[in-house]
Amino acid sequence: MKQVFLKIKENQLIAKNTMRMVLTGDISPAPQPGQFVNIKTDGFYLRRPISVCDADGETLTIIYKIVGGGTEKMSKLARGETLDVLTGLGNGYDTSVSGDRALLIGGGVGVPPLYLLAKRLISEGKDVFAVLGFNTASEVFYEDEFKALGAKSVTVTTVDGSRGVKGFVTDALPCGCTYFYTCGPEPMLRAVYKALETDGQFSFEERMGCGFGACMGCTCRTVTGYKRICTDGPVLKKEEIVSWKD
Amino acid sequence: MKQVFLKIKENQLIAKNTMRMVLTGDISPAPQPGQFVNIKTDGFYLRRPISVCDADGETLTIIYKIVGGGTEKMSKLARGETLDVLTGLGNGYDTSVSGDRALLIGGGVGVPPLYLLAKRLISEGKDVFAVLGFNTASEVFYEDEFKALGAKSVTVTTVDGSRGVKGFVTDALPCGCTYFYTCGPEPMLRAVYKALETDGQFSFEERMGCGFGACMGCTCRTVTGYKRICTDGPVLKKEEIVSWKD
Amino acid sequence: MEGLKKEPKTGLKEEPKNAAGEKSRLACGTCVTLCGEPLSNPVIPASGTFGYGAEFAKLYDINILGTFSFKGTTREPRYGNETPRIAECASGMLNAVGLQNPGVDKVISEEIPRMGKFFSKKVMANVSGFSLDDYVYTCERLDAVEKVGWLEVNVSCPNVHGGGMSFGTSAEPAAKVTSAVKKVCRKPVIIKLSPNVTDIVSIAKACEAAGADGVSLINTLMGMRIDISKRRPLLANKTGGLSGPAVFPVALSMVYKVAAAVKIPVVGMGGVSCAEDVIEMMMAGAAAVEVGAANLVDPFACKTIVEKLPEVMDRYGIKNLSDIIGVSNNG
Amino acid sequence: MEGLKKEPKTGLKEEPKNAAGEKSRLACGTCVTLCGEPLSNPVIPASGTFGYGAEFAKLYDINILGTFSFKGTTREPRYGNETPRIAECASGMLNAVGLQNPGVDKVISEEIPRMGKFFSKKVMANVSGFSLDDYVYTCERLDAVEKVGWLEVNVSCPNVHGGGMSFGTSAEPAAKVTSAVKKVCRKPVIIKLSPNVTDIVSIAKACEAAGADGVSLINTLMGMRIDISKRRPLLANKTGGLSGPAVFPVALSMVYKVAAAVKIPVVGMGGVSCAEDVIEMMMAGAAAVEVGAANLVDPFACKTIVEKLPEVMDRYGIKNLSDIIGVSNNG
Repeated sequence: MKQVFLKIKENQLIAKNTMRMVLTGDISPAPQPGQFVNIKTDGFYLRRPISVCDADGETLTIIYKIVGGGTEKMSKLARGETLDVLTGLGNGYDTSVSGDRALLIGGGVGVPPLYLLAKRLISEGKDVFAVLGFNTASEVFYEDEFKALGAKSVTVTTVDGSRGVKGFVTDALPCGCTYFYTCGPEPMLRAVYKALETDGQFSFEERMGCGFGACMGCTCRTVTGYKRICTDGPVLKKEEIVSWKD
Repeated sequence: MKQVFLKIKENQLIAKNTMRMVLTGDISPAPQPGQFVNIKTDGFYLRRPISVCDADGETLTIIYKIVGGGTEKMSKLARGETLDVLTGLGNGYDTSVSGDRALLIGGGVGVPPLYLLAKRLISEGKDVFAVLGFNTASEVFYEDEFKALGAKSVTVTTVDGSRGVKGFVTDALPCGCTYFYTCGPEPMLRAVYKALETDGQFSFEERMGCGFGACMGCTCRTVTGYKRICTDGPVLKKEEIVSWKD
Repeated sequence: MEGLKKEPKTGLKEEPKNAAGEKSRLACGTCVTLCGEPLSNPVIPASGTFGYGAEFAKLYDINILGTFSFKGTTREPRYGNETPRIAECASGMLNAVGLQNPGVDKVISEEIPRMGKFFSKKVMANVSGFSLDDYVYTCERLDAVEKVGWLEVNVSCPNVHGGGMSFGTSAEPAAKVTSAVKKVCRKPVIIKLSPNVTDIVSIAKACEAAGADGVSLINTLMGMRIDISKRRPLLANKTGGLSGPAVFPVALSMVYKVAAAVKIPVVGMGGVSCAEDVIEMMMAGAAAVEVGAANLVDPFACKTIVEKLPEVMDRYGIKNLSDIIGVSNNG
Repeated sequence: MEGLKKEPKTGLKEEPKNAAGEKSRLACGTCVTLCGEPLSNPVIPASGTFGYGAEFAKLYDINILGTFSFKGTTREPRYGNETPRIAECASGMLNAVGLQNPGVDKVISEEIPRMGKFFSKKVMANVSGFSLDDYVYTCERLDAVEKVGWLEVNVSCPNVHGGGMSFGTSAEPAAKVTSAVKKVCRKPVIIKLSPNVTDIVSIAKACEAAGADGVSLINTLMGMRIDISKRRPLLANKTGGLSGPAVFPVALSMVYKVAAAVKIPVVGMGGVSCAEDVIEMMMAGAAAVEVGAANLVDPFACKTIVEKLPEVMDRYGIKNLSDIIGVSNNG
């Protein structure tokens, strides 16, 4: 972990209640896919943990949903303003075990971390198949970006069928993948868990106090013992998950 | 009282730890000399009451000292930012009783309200004699501005003698004035009270909750009963003051 | 916290006026009843932050409020504490006003009649005392005033030595005050409770058992600030009462627990600053909600809350506020 | 509040180690002693906000701290409460972790030895329990560990049902725990007190009378938040402990009153976030100061405080922190 002060290069609406923020400054070391940053917002006591969507030498991109006062305030920040950010948080996805056909399944703001992951997997010469789930057409984002990365297939699902496949991500899962990576609301994770035979990795969300392992605010039970979502996670391997075994 | 959102036109250091802020927007009705405004600062719960130094149709000028976190934060606000301000607070000075030779005695940030007062008195054809007290030369401000208004005399005193008369305002009071108006720290007000035979008016400071008479946070005793500094004051006439009678 | 509570606590009783209460509740989504008396909305400026309404009536029509609780009244006139009486804190403030008020005679002969000019509804009379007699005398006088709709008996002022607070920090004296006051009052009596206690639930239950028609909570939390350059307390009274958003979570948990334990209506207060806070407080179990410090830093706070309520209710799918009272408490 | 207190409470006793305390106090302006043990400065990260130090040792050399109080330890391992365990508040947060910890055996066999790699000073061992036996057993085990310099006995955890809290909400059980623990400990025993009580002074005095070497306060204030879209409490535990700047004024007034009433040192905590807060807390009567929630939102909070202290002391004309302990209390 590292505390850095990053400048806002861009902060714009890219879908319904969905903002993309591009930050510049010292973003070293390069964030791993699945890692998150923790952002201080004036007037709010706790930082906002947001997973990294993309990163290169100079810029770090996050995509966040306006869900409350804190993200509302963030959405109003202007280009040029500086943010107090803790970077390099969380374990991130392990791409070494993916095999050559990786299935990426994202739901809502669970999609962004999969973008950096797709980039990494493709750079490792692996085939990426993406399924991106949303509630409705107005909330869809990054379909083209995943295609542009060179994903073998990008399937969008919407609950109301206003775009792509009608239904949930589990209604559009391709066959023949060697491994899966997923991030999204817990009901979706559970559905994916039940739907897929292959191994995979899940990225979890939990309310956090610190985001770096000090407060025990985001503990969960795993087959290998208690883990802190913020530091031992947010990514857990399928075989570590106990709570859904039945 | 009125709640208005005013834009910062200027916010600059004019003396040691002393800032002048010029605000533009709806400042009607025209502030009376001795009235104050109550300013909301992000991150601080209570507003900051600051007396009006000057005002014309479009702009309102205040001078404030950086004494704590709130004023520190105010001092960092940039031109163009908008402030939530309650205007038209307090009773202000009564110029109708001044006679033709008015003595104005200010100490530190007690000086600013006397500037608008001097302007008013001179516009009413009265002679103004100003005594402005500071601790040291680096804190002196508005000597020239009072002269430019056409004050008959402007005397500066500094405790360390680094500028003007060495000592306190009471060491430099001119004779032959018909009435006095004063604003400054309470020890100075007490000294003025004892030093001058003529009648006059005092502007008081007190920690306020609301600034508009609701909370009874700034009550004081007067010969005419309990008064709220924020609404029945901040200006009290000499004959109203009980506490210094001995 | 474990207490089960299926029925919303609107304090309805089988009396004619409750029909009115019922009707008014059906009449509009924001309507509630407090001890059987209808309110067009649950928003009530808290005692000591709204004076007698005059300062705010100059800014907006205060008849849009459910009602308001006027400045704490004592038998004799009081100057209160020396100044400074106010200190700032993170997300809040300390006050140690010390019950400054002109005394019940002047309140009845001057303040309440003046109030009639700009406030057409029944008002809540807030009462403090230093002895059982004080409470009984002052409450009886105010109960007889037609304009008074409720009596809010403050047994919890933290800023008067040997004063109200001592009655509010244990169950027995609080109950004594309650039953004594009830004997002389026809109007609903609401006991205002202190949060500076180990077990506010037992005190609330004792007041209920003693005949209280309602309880209101929380009064301010005892707090302090020190001027580190002067090396002495900021307040002349040394300690003061903390209010503002800082105390909201404390207020919420106490309202939640008390509402689960008593059948009489609970008036929730403590740091409420916006329409969402009102709804959160009601979901904790409040039948009505007092707004305090917010009035001081934003004189239009209550106006804004009242105007925003319907929109916020829509956003959260709330048809009638009376339906959400205590919903968060599923035992 | 009326208690006179002329002597700063540095907890000095006529024992050899105090000579060291004295020396260290003379040695530097920030030096203080806690129960006779010298501290290079009064800054102590609070239990539950600093783990066992490892996360922070990666960020800075934590040997700059006076010491730190490690995660609350119980006899048996505990998972703690279900999640969510954290909720945000104005100028603060609620936590309901519920004493998650690996149990005293693992703490002694794994955590404390690991701690030795990055922290060379004595550490404060924070202990919780569910019975008198628990407290005695766990304290005796930790007292025997060379690395442990002080025992901080938490009789005030608000987040475990039938747990520590019940011992801390009245004088008698708190005193019972104190004397039982004192019987088996050679190291200074500091009792951590709950603010959720009517009279914290009487509890502190009872602990002092029972042999406590010091008291630390305040633990968190009981609080709650409700998710108004889900219409249920935000925390799985429903209520949680409020910490952060919001509670600072409450902590300050309790430290002020307790320090005036006891002769043993008082460790002040509650919302302390900067060097000025440390000084304000010491002027209220704290001999040392714990920093809690601030570590979570700013991992460098304690480092910044320690580094800023000398500069802030200069600004306020403070030569030795040990001189300002309780100066605001002139009776």
